Amino acid sequence: MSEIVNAGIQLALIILVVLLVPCVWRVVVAHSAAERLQAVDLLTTLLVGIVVVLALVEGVAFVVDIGIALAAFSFIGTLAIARYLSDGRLF
Amino acid sequence: MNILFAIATGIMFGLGVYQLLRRDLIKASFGFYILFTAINLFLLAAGAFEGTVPAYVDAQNEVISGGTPSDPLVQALILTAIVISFGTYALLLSFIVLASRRFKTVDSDEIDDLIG
Amino acid sequence: MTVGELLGLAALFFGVAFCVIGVIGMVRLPDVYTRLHASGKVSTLGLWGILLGASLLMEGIAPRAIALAVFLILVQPIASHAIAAAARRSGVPMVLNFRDDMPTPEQLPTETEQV
Amino acid sequence: MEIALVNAVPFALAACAMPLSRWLTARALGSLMAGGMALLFVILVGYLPTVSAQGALEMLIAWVPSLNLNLTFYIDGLALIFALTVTGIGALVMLYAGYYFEDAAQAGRFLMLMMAFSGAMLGLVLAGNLLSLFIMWELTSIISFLLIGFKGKDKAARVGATMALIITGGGGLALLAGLMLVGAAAGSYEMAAILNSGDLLREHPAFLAIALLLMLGAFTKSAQFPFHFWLPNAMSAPTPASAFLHSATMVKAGVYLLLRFYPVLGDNDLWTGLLLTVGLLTMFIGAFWAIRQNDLKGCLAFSTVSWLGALVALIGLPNGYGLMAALVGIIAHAMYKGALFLIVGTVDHSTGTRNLDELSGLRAKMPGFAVATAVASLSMAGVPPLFGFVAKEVLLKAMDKAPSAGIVLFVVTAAAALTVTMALILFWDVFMGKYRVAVANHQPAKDVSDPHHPLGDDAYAAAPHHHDAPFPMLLAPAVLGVGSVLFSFLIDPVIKPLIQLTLGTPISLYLIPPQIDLAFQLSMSALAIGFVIFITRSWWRALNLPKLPTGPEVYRAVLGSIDAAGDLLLKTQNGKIRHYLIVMLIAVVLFVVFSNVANVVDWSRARIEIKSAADVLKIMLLLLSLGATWASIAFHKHILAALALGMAGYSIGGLFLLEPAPDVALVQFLVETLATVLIILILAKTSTREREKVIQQAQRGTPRHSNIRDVIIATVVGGIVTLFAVAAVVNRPSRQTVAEWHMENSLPKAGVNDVVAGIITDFRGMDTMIEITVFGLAAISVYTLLTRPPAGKVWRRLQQHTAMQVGEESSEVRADTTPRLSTPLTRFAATIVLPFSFLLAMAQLLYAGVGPGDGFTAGVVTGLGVALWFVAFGYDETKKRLPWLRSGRLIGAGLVLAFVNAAVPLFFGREFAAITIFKELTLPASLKLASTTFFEIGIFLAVLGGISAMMEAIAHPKEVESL
Amino acid sequence: MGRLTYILAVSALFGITWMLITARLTLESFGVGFLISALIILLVGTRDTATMQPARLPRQAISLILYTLKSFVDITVASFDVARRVLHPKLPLKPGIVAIPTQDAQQSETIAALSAHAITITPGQLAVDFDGAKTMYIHCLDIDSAQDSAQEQAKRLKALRAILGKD
Amino acid sequence: MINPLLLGTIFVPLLCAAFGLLIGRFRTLQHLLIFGGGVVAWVCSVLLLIANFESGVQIYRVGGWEPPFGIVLVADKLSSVFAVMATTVVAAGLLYALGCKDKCVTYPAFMPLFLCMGVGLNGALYTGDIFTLFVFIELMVISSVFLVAISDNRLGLEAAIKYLFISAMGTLFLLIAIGSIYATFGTLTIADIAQKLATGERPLLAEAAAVMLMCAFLLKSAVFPFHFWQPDFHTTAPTPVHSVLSSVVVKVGIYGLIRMITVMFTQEAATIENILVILGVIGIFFGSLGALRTYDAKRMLAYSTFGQIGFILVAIGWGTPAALVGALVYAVNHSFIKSALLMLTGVVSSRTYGKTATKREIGGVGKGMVLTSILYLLGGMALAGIPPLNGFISKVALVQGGIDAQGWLALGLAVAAGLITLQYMIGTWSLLFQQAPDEGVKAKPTGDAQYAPALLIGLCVLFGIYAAPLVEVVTRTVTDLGDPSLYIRAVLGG
Ligand code: NA
Ligand code: NA
Repeated sequence: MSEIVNAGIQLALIILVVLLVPCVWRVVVAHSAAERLQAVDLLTTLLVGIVVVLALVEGVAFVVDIGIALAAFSFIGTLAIARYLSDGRLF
Repeated sequence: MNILFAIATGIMFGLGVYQLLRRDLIKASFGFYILFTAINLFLLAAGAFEGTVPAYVDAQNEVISGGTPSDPLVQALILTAIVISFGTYALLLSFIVLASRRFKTVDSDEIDDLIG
Repeated sequence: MTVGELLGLAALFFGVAFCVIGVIGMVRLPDVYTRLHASGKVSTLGLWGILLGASLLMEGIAPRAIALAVFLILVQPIASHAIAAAARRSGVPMVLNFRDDMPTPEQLPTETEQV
Repeated sequence: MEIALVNAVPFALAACAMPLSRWLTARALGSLMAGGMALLFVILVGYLPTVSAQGALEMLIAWVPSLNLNLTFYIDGLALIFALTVTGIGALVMLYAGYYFEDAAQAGRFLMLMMAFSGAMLGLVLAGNLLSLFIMWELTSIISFLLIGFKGKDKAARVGATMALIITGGGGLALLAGLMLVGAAAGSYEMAAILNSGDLLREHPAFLAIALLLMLGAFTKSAQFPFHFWLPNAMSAPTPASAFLHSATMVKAGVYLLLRFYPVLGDNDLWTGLLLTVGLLTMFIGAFWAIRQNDLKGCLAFSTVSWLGALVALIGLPNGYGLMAALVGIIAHAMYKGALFLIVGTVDHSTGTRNLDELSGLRAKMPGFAVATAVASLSMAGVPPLFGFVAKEVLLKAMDKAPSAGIVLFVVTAAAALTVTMALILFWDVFMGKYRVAVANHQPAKDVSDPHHPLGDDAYAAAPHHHDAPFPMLLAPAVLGVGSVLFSFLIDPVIKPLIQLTLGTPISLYLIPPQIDLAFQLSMSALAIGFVIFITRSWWRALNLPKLPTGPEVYRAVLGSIDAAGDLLLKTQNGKIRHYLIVMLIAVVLFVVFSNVANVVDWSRARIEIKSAADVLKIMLLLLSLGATWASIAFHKHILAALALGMAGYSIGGLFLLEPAPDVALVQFLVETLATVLIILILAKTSTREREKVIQQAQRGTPRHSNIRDVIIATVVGGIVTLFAVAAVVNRPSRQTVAEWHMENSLPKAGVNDVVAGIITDFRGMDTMIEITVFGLAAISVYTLLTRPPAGKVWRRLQQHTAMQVGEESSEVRADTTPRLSTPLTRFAATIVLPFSFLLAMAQLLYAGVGPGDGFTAGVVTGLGVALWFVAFGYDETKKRLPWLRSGRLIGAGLVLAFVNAAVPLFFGREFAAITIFKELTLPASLKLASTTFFEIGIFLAVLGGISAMMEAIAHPKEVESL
Repeated sequence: MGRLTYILAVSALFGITWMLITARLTLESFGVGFLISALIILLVGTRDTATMQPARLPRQAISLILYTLKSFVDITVASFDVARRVLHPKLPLKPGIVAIPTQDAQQSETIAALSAHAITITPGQLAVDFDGAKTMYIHCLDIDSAQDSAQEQAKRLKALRAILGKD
Repeated sequence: MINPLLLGTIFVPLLCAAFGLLIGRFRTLQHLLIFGGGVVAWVCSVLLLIANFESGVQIYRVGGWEPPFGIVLVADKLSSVFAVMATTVVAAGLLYALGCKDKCVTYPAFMPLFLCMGVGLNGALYTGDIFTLFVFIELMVISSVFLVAISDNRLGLEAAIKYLFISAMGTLFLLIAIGSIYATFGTLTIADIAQKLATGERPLLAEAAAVMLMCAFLLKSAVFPFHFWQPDFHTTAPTPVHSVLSSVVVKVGIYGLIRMITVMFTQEAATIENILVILGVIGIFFGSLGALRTYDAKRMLAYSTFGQIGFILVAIGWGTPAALVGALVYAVNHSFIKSALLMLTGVVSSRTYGKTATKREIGGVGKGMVLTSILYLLGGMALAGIPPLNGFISKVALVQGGIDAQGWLALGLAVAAGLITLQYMIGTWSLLFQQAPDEGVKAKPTGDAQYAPALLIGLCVLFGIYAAPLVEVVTRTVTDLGDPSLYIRAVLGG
């Protein structure tokens, strides 16, 4: 991989990481729990992106597998919280 | 860099301790969780910190990508610690549910029948 | 720098750009319902771009990337739906409201947020 | 060997007493025991010639040699005097006891204790090893405790018994310490050796401690002031026990001890000063209080105290002047006091009272006893030619040689006069005058409701009317009374040789003093003064004396302050978990601070370098995780805090990934998700009202200072952990770790590319096995706690009925289990995610060796798939549509598979959990089969089962709270 | 027969997914994945009586591919549309919640779910809630775009039925 | 010597527990299976002890991996003695559970978790790896915390919550210590660490790690000031569990401390020993006075354990071989005595209608229970160190150790506190078995079976009268501890 590609990857990584900050801010400052949940959801989506880019940085393809698991199962967390918010009592 | 990591570990530990000392049992249980996360960071600092590539070998038994592998043993320890602390944590949470049913409170200051 | 790498970088930054837009949307848009449009859809396409770029830049990523992309498209809308439903049921109002066909649920929780 | 048998006989008889009481009457049993004791007496007499010819005899039976603990017997004159007293008086008391109790069972129980006591007492005086001496000493205390508390139902008996045990037991502990110091100083625990190492002991730095500890033991046992009060309080024991233990034998054990150690510890200023002071004080106080008692046994008890004081004072005299008098006194006292006790017992037995005010003129009904009492009382008063007179003569003569003899003699004479008064009261007020037995306040008739109770019952055969005592009840006191007369005339043939044998020096002892010396004059004046006091008793009895703190009061005050200290300590156990945690954390901080932890950090190696975007990312993620953690503290609302916590966890996962530790990162992400789901579900399961309440409490009810306190503690603890962490990271370059071996060998030896997987499943496979067990058990616990499944038959019956009828617990609430967010879309999601999760799981499981993921992650992945079902469908529908979901069995099966798989190599002669790679087996798609695959499957099943169990428990509609 | 076809068809789909997630694009790997998937569906799958007819499978496959391609285009368009609105300084929005019928004669929940999924990935629309399986409420960034939602929905349902073999 | 019997103490019971989970519906079968597992562990531990005397340290390399790269189980004399003690009491506890009338015993999870608690104990004693120690301790914690939470006593839950929080602290100390040790020496095998420490070099962190390790062990043994959880946690436990917790589970920390100062941190031993003496003396008084004044007969025994642990600590702190002999003899004997006493209290309290042991409600309930009364009295005497019971042997061993180490002050205090022990034991015996019950207090006609306590009291009497073998075993154990290279060579070879 050339220097430029490397630099590009690093830049992408930094941008993605910086994007986490507004998400955190939105989690902290929000009117409702649903908004916060949405911010967390976006944050985990960004993390999936970061994981994929990290696969490039580390040069190890199977890191993407972690992204798959993360995407698949942060979703379950989102759903559980959503259900909690809509039901008040879950079970 | 390593110093930052170590300091962050300490700060997280401090945060966990503060949280653990809340009278709200649910918050205290969060403190419990934070502490176990912090201890994983500590274990990482104690061992796996200097690596540049994952601890994998290729078919020729060479470290993949040719870098310095991070310490695999510490990773294995952390895995074990995570699993155990999670099991304990789940148990703690179920205790809190039971406490809210049995003692009608989740305030640890009010769960104080065992004295003397 | 090969064509593949060039395309890869392009796709990567395309994806990153969409991620940026998604986050901007989350900051700018007025309520949780509108923001879901931004975050849900945009990060889907954003991740696709990143995945495509990664697949082009490094071998071995492509199959996993496809699996991830398919999974994302299957699941991300459902997450958005769940959040929207939760917001609606927990009584989060629409800030911009031009039409509302949906009946109010009989038993809204008294507090807007759960403790 | 035979001496050991001699000592064993009483114990053997004790063991037989209870069984025999089924077939024998009380009297037969008593006679049998008495016969045994008499036989022993005869045997012991047979030792006299041997001992006088050969000196002390020794015999050693090894017990715990490395602790210097042997059963050694050491027989010399001193031992024989005491042993003869024990067996001789024992025989009479046993005989008496057989008539004292009418119920054979009670007699059996009593005689068992008495015989065991005799054995212990014999063992005590014959002991030739410090520790075996102590053992017997303690045994006598314990049996005395049991005998005093023989009537356990009576509160006074319980209090008295406990008091006696605490005081003599406490003295016993001091004695133990003293004896062991003696052993350490002398280099041996054997009596013979110790008696030869007097110089060694006297020059030992711990000599003072030794002497004081031994004296403490002796003083408590022999009821010396200020410990004397337990003895009068011990009078709730049945009278034969009082006669035997609390007059003739056990209370003399202290005296025996002092005599025994006189050769090595005695005859110095400390010894003389302490023994003389304490002894004389005891002598006077005992005599003084004796005449002020109403209870006959109380009188005897105090007068015993007085005489014990005299003995101790005698032993304290310098140059061994008092030893001969002490020995004579022991014999004399055993005779007349034993007799008096037995007589009082008979009086009590016959009339149902022991109160002086209620008794009078008994000579009419009990003429024989009147005579016996007269003899014993006269002996006690020291009237010639009775043996008591001889004893008093030698006592006064010896005291003449005491330092400050004037004062000493004055005290002794005063005490002697009071004793004379006592003797007169005993005889005159009970037996002379007009016959009268006031029966106003008798005990109610014996409670026979519980004849089988072993120890707690009333042993008295108290009769509301007078009934005659059988002859053998008179026999025992009569023999003792006769002894008092007879011994006066046996001085030359028996007493003198015995005492000479003991002291090893010739002594002079006469019945009639050759000239009227000071001692004789004092003795006579004591008689006169005592008579005067007796005459004026109606006057001084009415006198109210100023109240001084009495023994029991002091005892209670001491115990009370101990109690108060205990209560104070218990206040620290205040039930507040936060306080406990704070104390613990402070303690750890102190320990660490004082162990010069400041030096653990080599700051010169610390550095901050940012080399790549990954480093920036690390810093960002660190900040993010800290920020999110902080947010989880700042948010009061639980759901928000949980969200923040989830964010922190994901950030940490990112850090792991950057480290790079992909396996850990994967697990962290999965477990974080699982934890978040779990928290949310648990929040939903917890009462909202209670959670709101605690949040408000936390916001309003927390004082500022406690927050500051918590912040300080958190800061300090965090600082210490920082030190450790910094030390850990800067420490590294110099060392090699075992992980290098793992890197090199995971592919060749474990067949995996993922070294972490290799360690987890092979090199440290046992950790994983236990870890999975922990996880599975935690899940089972959660399940059991939240659902409380009943066992066995109930369980099966329940499965047939609907869940509405669960068990006896009626307080349950069964909620509608269909969740509100069960939209077609979420249900659809659940349906597709579950099989997908299984697919992912299988990929992780089968390719565990080449990429991140293993059996554990596979289990979590599928477990989350199942969790989604509970979220989307609720409990009932999930259980209906996923019939294979039996969490308990999944856990069990997984664990069994893991253990059995690990055990298989054992059958092929290999190690437990050894790896087998089936290399010859070619599988498609570069799959590899190894024994670890089955291990992974076991892990997978256990974890899947575990997470299902947790989810099922939380989703369970039953809100049981039966407690 | 129908049940077996269903299992085989789903297993084939899963087999492909298996190849992807294990990153081994070989026939062997597909075979392994197929077997594993079949096992999973047999052991773990729900006991629903989902069936398929072998003859219809090719048509279903083609419908699926077409639907996927159309969805792909929809998503891209939707994303650009949303991006435009988000980045526009004036935030051109006219949001609201619109009720549309799922119009599912067979009352199949799956089709209702899939149509909601489809709506959510199309431009500016988001399924908020359902009234059973009959009506769904969608949030639109621009309610004008939802004017012809009923027609759109009819087309969508048709495509979905074709995929599921229920037409 | 490689000895597979080590597996019998850990994996056979684990397998039994796992099978027990599968057959939870057949209660009798499950209970018998689990009890069988406990007995197997006991037999194996006894055989291991014997093997130790015949052929030295026994080890087992799990998976066949060489230490220090894999996990090794080590049965030296110290761990064998502790393990025999532990398995005996656990087997007795299981036996008690078989005849226990508590409701919690009927839950399918009860017996398997009970056995797993014992496994955790055995594992912690036998492991030669510091991280595996953590894992086994956690197994013990999880099992015990569940067993307490599910107790028939409603306050069991409160105690379990508190213990879980406090125990988490202990786990954290332990993990910090493990991390520091790994960062310092790059190994986890105790023998390997010992070997590296034996070179005399003290890299950064080694001493700090020792302090953390000490704190973790102190917490596990509920030593002042880490004791707060103990009275609550032990008292509210179901009787069979309590009898194991308060007797052998608390000894894990003691074992760890001895292991730590005799094999690993021999240079730091003196400092640690000073701390132990101070904490021990505090513990003796706190525990004894607490036992005297507390309101509950079970709680009294828990406080008593606190005090007795203090005695053991003081003896360890004296540091001489004779003192260590005292500590070990004391530890072993205390386990049997305390366990038996707890069971007997449980037997009496099972006769109360509230299943309580509070003094107000249990007074006089034992009236008429002849055998129980005699056994309890024997146990109480043994605890107070009255001859010829085993407690006396402990006391003699302890005092000889103290004299040998010239620990006068502590010795005096220890002797004085012995009197308090006598006082509370006698008081409680009298309360339970002699006093008439209070108004309105009634006893049930039947209660828990008392085979287990009878057996244990039998052991107490046996180890009193026939004490030489135990003392001999312990003496040789201590002799071996004086030479850590025995342990190191057995594990690492060479
Ligand atoms: Na979390
Ligand atoms: Na792996």
